[in-house]
Amino acid sequence: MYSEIVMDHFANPRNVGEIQNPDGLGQVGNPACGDMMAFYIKVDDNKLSDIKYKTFGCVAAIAVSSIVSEMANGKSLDEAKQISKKAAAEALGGLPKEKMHCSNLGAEALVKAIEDYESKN
Amino acid sequence: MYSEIVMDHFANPRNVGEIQNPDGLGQVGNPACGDMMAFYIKVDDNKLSDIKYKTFGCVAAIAVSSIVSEMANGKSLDEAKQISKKAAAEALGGLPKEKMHCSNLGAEALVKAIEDYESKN
Amino acid sequence: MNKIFLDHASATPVKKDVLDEMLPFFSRDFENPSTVYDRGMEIKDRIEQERARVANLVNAKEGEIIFTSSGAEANNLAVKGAALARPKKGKHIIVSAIEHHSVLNSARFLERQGYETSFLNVDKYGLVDLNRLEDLIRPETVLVSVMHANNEIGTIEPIREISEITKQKDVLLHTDAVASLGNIEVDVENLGVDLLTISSPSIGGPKGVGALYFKNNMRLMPLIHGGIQEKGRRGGTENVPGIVGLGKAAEIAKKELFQKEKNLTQLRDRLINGVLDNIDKVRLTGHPELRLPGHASFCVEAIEGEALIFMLSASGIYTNTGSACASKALKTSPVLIAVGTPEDVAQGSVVFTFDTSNTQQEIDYVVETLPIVSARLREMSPIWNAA
Amino acid sequence: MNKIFLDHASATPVKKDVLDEMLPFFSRDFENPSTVYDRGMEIKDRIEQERARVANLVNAKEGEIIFTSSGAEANNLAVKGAALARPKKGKHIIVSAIEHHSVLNSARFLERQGYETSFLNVDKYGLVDLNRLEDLIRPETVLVSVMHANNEIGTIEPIREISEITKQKDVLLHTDAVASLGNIEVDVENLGVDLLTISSPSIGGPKGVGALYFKNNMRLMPLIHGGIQEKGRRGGTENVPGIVGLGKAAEIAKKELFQKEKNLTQLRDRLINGVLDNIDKVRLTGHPELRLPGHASFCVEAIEGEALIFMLSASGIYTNTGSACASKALKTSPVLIAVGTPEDVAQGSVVFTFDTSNTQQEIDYVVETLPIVSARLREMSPIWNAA
Ligand SMILES: Cc1ncc(COP(=O)(O)O)c(C=O)c1O
Ligand SMILES: Cc1ncc(COP(=O)(O)O)c(C=O)c1O
Ligand code: FES
Ligand code: FES
Repeated sequence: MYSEIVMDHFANPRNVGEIQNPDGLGQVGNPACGDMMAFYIKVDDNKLSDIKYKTFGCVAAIAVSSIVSEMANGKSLDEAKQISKKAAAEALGGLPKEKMHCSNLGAEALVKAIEDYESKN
Repeated sequence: MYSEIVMDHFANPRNVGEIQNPDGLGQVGNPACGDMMAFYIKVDDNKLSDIKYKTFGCVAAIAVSSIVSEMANGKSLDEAKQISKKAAAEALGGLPKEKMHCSNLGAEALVKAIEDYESKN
Repeated sequence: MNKIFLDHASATPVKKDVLDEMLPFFSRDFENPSTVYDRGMEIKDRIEQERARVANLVNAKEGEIIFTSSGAEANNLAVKGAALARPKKGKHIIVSAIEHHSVLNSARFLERQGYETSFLNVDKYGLVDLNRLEDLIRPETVLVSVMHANNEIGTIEPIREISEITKQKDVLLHTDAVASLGNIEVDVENLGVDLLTISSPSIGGPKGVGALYFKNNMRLMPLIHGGIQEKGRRGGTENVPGIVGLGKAAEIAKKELFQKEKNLTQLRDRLINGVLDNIDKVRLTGHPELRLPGHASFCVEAIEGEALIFMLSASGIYTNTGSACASKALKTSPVLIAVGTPEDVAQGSVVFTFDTSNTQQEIDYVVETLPIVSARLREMSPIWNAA
Repeated sequence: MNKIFLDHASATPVKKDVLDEMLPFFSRDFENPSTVYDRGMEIKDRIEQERARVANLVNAKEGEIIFTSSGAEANNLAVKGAALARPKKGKHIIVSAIEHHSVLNSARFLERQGYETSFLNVDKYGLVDLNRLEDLIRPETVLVSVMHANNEIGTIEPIREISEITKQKDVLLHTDAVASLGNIEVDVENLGVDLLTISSPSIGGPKGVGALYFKNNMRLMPLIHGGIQEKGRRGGTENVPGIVGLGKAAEIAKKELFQKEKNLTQLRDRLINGVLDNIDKVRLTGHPELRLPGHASFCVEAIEGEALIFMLSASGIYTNTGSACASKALKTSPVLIAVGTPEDVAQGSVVFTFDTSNTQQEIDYVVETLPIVSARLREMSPIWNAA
């Protein structure tokens, strides 16, 4: 069973959307496998000033995207890169064993977006 | 399930017992197989004037002994020899399929007793 | 909020009449049917009456029904039992590509024991390829297994035509009727099958019981070896309350079939038309006409099934994605792949299965709600803009 | 006339507390535990709670319990499942000569698949021969199966001593605890077994459910192949009410064990002494001390078991002859033959098994009645005079 926190983030995902002309864009997953995430970031003074994402995936994938966006917002790029899948899962009150792999995706997509920004700056 | 007639003959077997100095004695079955019957007869004017038996065996075996003794009583030896296992089973209101073989024994033991009498006379 | 239950293929509440008949067999008439004394034998007799009720539902003879613990067990017993009892005939079996796991994995088990399996392909509607079947059958083929109707896409297979082929080629035919039974006519004589799988929970009976029709006392290797229960064909103390429940459910299913078929077909068509008319980029899966009356299944593009199911359940609509079993296997539905659905589209599978307790109002609410929920998920989907 | 039920080994009424916990799962909480939505997942969670209750009864970990449909299925899964999953280790198994049909016939099935079975003999009390066991074990031996207690003669086997041997020789050990569970302590750690069979109806749970303890996630070839249920180890929709009933029955059994063991031992000894004192030519079968607390079994010479059972039931006493299964097989009990009972004597087998619902008064009535009934049957027995 999903935790109440998961269900809340799934029902009311925070920061969902796109950023026009983002400073960084990170995309992971593959629709053919049932999950895909795109993270959009704005960077200001080496900090994440805005985060948005779009997610195609299961309940866990959507909740993970949402929690990662919340956890990263306002953080420095280096801090944000440290957000582990474990931390995301914990912040969600845990995830079912077979869904742990989804918790990977959120952090991965965010890191990719930051790397995208770094590669261009 | 056993018929009511079977249960009645089992609970109140007719003609059970032994005859001292019988005119004929027929024994079939084997205790090691779980069934054995001994039929004792008295013959008068070529007719069965008395029948007794002892039976070691299941409910069906006891009921068959009882009904065969009733069916044969007073009959001529030839008539008595004609009593078939089918007739005995029918007179009992039927027997469960796996118990049909017990119905053999009664008629067989009676025939053996008659043959014993005939061989001595 | 009212709950609208549209996942009857996975489970159905046990009917009150069914439970009432079962209840005495837990604590009052609890004796073991294998015992010799009167009370045990009465229960044995009751089991035989239930066997007759179940046989009657599929137009079989009483002696042609074995009770099992589930549809899955019946499928295992049919496939393994028929094959393992005939090693001399050969070691080849044929199963359709869209069978339930319990058939597919039984075939895989046989492969480990030296058997060979051929998979019979299906077209885009899920119908098996009859010409291909003729080609696949060899002298050493023991068994063909094709389900009567598919639980995931609702397609009804041409079992009668298949049985004409298998009879002519002298091969046994098994059909899994778990999805069809109680929804359309299931008549073993008309279908011409040798083995047919029955599940209790899918016809309003209790979980923990199922049955297998096997024609004319045909030879079967038991799956559960044991004592004399089920004439030596299945060991274990009989699930007496379960068997009584299945018997009663079978009786009710038989009585209600005609009306149910009619009602559910109306609901189904209302839902299918409503969904196709109101949502963009949604496809009906399975056959448009040759499908179960109470079965409507779709793929909604650019969204994922589990998320859809959860959003629907938050709106009080309980439904399923893929098969009840596949849903947690985290794999794209093999059935949808077999009918040629692109993998990304197959993720958005949603399956509605009805019962007579469902109403037109409920269907209308679904037709209203599904577009809203789909739009919400698409709004956050990175592949929806692309579409 | 009051009914005195002394055949608890074959069936026991489902306890009220057990049925009460089961009832909601028929019609209200009916959802399929494999479904993804909340209501299905809640039921899945409940199954896991029940798994913990059952594990607790035998001192196992929660993940070491698989639910089945019966003790017989668990025995089949243990014997076939352990052997078929280890073809490389070898194709030899050892089973005791007094195992239940479901073990013996599973061994016979394996023989058809190229395995070899050795039968471990027992002494006149039914105890297996430990020295012989050492001799029988070979490098290619996969499994030893010896029941914890025998249902027909009540003897408790030295499983702990056996497990010392099997551990040292690196062979798996299975024990069928259907007869012992709920009557004496059953602790998988103390016993040192790898597999242990549990049946629901014999501990006051419902029919149609059982369980297998399997140590540490050991490899097992499924018996019922299917979907993801029971982590892929047993297919088929779970018998949810049955599993809940077994869980509750396990909880009660654990709580009541100590007191039950004490009470039943008293009743048992009262019956054994009463019968041996009051009837001529009657023998106790099984071990005089190392026997189940609620189990008294005899052979009454010169009479046949079925007739005895029927006469007793006419006096309101319900009991059994041989095993519930053997009783209609029309064969002399293999267990009684294995302990060296002469065939004619074995015919007069009668088995009394108690529960805490039985009273001293009931036992006294049996002690009074059995001699009368025996005398009546002996009076008409052609072999009694000879005795
Ligand atoms: C010792 C033993 N093992 C196994 C079984 C089989 O249990 P079930 O009938 O629940 O399948 C029995 C049943 O009588 C038994 O006595
Ligand atoms: C087509 C089909 N066959 C077999 C089964 C297995 O039935 P059960 O879960 O009763 O074992 C199912 C269950 O969903 C099914 O849909
Ligand atoms: S997104 Fe793949 S299972 Fe969660
Ligand atoms: S006497 Fe043998 S079964 Fe009846």
